[in-house]
Amino acid sequence: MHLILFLVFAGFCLVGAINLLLQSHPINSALSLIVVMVSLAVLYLLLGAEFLAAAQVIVYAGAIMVLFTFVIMLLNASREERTLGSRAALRVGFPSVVAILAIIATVILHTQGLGVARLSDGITSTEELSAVLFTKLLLPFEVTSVLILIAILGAVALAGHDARDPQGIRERTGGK
Amino acid sequence: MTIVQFILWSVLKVAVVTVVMLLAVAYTVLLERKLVGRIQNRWGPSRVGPFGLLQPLVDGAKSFLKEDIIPTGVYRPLYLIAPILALGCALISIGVVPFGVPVSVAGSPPLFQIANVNIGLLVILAVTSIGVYGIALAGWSSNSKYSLLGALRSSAQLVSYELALGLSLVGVVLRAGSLNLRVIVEQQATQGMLSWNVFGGMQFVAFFIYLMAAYAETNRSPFDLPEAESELTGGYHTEYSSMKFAMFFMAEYANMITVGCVATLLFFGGWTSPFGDLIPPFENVFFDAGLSLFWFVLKVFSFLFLYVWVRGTLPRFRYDQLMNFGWRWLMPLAILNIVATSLWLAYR
Amino acid sequence: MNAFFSQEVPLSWYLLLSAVLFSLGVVGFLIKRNLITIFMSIELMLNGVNLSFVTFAHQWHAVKGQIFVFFVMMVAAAEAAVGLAIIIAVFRARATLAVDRIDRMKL
Amino acid sequence: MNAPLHLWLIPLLPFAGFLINGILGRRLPKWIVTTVALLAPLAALGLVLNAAQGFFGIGATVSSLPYIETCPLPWINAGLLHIDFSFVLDQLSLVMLLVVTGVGFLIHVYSVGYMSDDEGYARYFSYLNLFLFFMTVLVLAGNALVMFIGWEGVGLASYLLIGFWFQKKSAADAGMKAFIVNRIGDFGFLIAMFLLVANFGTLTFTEIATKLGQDPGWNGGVVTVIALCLMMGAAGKSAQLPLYIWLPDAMEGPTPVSALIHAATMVTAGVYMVARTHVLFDHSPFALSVVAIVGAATAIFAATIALVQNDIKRVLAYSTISQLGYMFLGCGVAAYSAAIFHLMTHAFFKALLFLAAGSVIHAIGGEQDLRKMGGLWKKLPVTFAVTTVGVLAIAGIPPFAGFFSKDAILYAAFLQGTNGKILYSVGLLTALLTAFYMFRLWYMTFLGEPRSPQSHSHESPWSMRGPLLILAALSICGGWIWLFGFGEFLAPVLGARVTEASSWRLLVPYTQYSLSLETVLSIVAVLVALEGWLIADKFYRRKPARPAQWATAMPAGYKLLANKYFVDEFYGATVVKPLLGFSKVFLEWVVDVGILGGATWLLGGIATFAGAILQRWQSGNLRSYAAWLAAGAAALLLFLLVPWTTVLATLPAIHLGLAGH
Repeated sequence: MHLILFLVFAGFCLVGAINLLLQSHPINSALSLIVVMVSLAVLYLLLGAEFLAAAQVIVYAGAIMVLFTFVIMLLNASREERTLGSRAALRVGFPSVVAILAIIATVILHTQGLGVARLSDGITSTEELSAVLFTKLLLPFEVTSVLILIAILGAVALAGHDARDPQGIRERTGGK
Repeated sequence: MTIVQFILWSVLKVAVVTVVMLLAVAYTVLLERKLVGRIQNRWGPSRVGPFGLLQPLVDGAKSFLKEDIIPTGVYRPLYLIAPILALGCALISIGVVPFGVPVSVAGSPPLFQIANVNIGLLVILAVTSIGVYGIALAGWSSNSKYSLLGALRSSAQLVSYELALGLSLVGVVLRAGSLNLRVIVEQQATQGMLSWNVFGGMQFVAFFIYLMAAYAETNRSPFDLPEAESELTGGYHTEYSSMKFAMFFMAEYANMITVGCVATLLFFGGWTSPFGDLIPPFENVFFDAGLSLFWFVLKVFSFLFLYVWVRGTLPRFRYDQLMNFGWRWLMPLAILNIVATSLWLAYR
Repeated sequence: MNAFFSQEVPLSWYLLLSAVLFSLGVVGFLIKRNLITIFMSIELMLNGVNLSFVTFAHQWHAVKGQIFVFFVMMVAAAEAAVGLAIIIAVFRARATLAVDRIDRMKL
Repeated sequence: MNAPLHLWLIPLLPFAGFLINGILGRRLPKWIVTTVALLAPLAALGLVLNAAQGFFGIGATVSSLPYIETCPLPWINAGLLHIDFSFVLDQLSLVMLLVVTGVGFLIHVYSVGYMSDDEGYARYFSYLNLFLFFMTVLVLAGNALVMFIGWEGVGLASYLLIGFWFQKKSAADAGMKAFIVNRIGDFGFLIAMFLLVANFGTLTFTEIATKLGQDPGWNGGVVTVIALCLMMGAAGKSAQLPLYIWLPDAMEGPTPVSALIHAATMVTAGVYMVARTHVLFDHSPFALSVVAIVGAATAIFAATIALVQNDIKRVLAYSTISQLGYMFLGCGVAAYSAAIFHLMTHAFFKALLFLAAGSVIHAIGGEQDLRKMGGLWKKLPVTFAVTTVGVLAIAGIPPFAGFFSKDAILYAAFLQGTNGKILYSVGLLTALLTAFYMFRLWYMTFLGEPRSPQSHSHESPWSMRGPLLILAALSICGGWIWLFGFGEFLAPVLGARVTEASSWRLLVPYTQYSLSLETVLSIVAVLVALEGWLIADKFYRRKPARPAQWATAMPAGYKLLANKYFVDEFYGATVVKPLLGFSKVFLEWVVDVGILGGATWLLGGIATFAGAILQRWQSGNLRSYAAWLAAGAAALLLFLLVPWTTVLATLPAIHLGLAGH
């Protein structure tokens, strides 16, 4: 059962990720990414991380990707243009990716003592997680909250219209 | 229990729940039409069948039989996926809702619940948050400005009120110490109505917030801005017709039912009797199970009634009022509620 | 039945999947031409890494791996907010999302 | 009982004036600038007088000299070398301080009138205050290093003030010339200091004197070298042969500056320094005779040049050089008190002459050429009167100040054996020449017919005439203090020499024995001076054609003198031109263009080349950045995760395995 679920959702993951690359319209890519994320949530469940599975769906699929689609809609992003870009970089980049993948795969396949995952394995409950998070790691947690607050402010400052220029006149006229 | 049995039982449960759910959706529509009719001092549907009881079936047939129009300018893949996504999400979240006491027959897995999940509440929230896509994609792929505006409004509204909704539930979770819906219900089952979260659990503020947020989440009046007919000629589903429109319609009502279920489970003691031990149990498994189911359906029904009542009574908010209300009032209130509940629990 | 439920999946498969996802993210970064899609590729990389964190948490029965993922998610949320705001600002200034056209190194 | 005198305030007050006027001067109203500028030297003068009163006045508070003030914080503490920032007040520095602050204050007052129309009014006074600051530091210095600070500082102030009108190229050049020539002298001073540290381990004057006194073995050798190096520094600062060339050019600065810095105070710093370090010279007869010979040579050399100069300020400049030569002559015959005495009187009458010249220049609209003056005595009666006093004083006519000091030096030289006689004759000849060219100046300026239309010439304002009158009074009476035991007063510092004991101290009865000799010498000197006057009278009043006749009769000689012995040209040909040629050929073409330029071009080329390559990296294209990032990550992973030792160990095996096949 575990094997089947793993194969199915790993397949979903891979298909979604590849589809993300193949699709030329950003919204399709975004939907592919959502598929990847939801499938990953299932994989997390299989690995016994149920809280993370829910958080994955809520945070990634439900918040971050909504933001992405929102921006895609807002900017009315269309199919990407066939620009040339940097061929040389691609010549460097693809071998590098292949090298990275090869190295990591080699290392993983040569690592001894990696265990196995079963359905009957213990599940990390939300209590255990929060017990550590809110005692030992309280400070990082709080710092993260501050980080998010700052990010919100930054996002508002960056994307929001200038308060003195609500109609965006200055932007359109090049600041004059 | 063999694997074949397991799969069969699961399929059976899913099928039954889905059918019941769809029927419930259909009759919720009828309930709304009837009730709104009575509120507006008219009859509502009354011609098809006795008291118009067959009206939903006829409506469904009509939707199926209507010409399926796909406008030329739409982005087809998403235009087709969107209603499925919306209805799918609305139906999936019922999967973790327990309807009554855990009973099983002939070695079956527990009936009255498709899956008992440790993090049931989070699953519901997660699925709800996915539901946004149905609306957003529908509006965007329609390639129509009304649809797009409706979709943008809707996305913004859903994302905003999701926060308040989630935060309002934290108090309940704190009290129960679990995210499992069954545990939350059983924790309220001691003294009947008095131990319900909304009363004995001191979560009335949370309930109020939940109610507001739930109305907004389901795009129901008075927060039905995304489909404000007078402004947007129907909102995100302007360009949809026939069965696809019906799917959005069903999704909305399915969501209403889900939200009613969640409210029942979290604040009103779920399937437990409001009288606690005053009425002794019948010592008969089937009778007890039926009774629990009865209480649950009754509570959910009262919520649906409330929904319709509010819709028939209150005027619609303005969009900025809606956003203000969500961010400036509900959110801080929810946070205050969390703080107060924590303090109360800590120094009880 | 028991055999069916107790099927095992080696953790190295999960790790391999995570490596592949990460690499696909890198490839996406390299070949995609739309700023938003590139940003999505970054999210894909993060997700790939998250999967390996969860896998290792399972391997060592340690909660901290999962907490790491939790933090990654939070940071990713903050990053997405700021990043998308930047993308909006860039779009306002340049009226394009094609990265190959946004190579002035200034807004 | 030693009450604190707060010597540190004496330099600090002018420094405060410098800061205020230098930083805020442009924005302050003129009267505040003036007040600040005048208050600083006045307060310093008050402090000096207070100190003097502390020693000699009624209710003296300080019983013993020298009085030393040391900065409580250690200044330099390097190994065995400890140098404190210390100020010393003794008889020598007291006299010098009185001259510096007194004359300085008078010239400040004079400048208020002289510079009133100048744009750089505040700048001028800030520089002047800065000069006073450094000069007082120099005078008060308790060790050579502190003195060196003042030494360099006055050089800086001199440079700034010579080039005060820096828009004028000649002024800017003159400033640089003064600075560079001074550097040569400073070089000697620095070497002397290194030698002092190396041999004595200290730079404090009193400690050096003590160490020299303890060990009679210190004679000649190192001491001579040190003394000669010091002499080199002194020659640079005090414009002695061969480093005098900057002083005439320094007349490009404003006239009060010439009076203060290049006549009265700064240029005498060399004399002061020799007097301050006289113990070293006393232990080296050779160095002492070098000082005397250089002094005498400078005196007569400059005097001959002064004979034919036509620029009023240049005449005075060469006269200053000549008089400084006198002072060195005095030092060289170990008559330090006489030298200091001459320094003081010279400060009075030379400042007076410069200021009077300034008054003349001011009156006739910036004209400095003697040949275009004449008959000014009616229009400038006060200036004429004070100039007369000054001329009489410098010529050595009794009872004016110059007579006493010059006589003291000549007398001391005469007593120095055979060499002394030669020096004496040179001095006497110089005195003749001095009298001649000073009266020549006097005649050409004030008497005779006006040689240019000077309808607008007028007497100076009172702010300028006041200092003139005070200085005139000092030029008349300043010499009389010799009679009241000036030499004895300085003796604790400079050492008493029997030969110096002048019989002209009429009030002191016990020096009858040499009365006749000194009287004779004095009469000779006065006669020589009068002879100079007579020649001048003949040449420039009774037979005005005579100078031209002489000049045509001896064209070579006249040309030689008029062109100042071609010294500047000589230096130009021997030092400047080769140096320039060397710079041009070697430094510019080989070092600059060849080595430095080549290196620069090479580096630049490498940078450009590398930039051209690296530039392709900085394309701004996000995806290429990502590609390189991926390459870096791959490299890092290769480095970290691949077990290189194992791989490398297996490589040969693989190779061998292949070979085996």
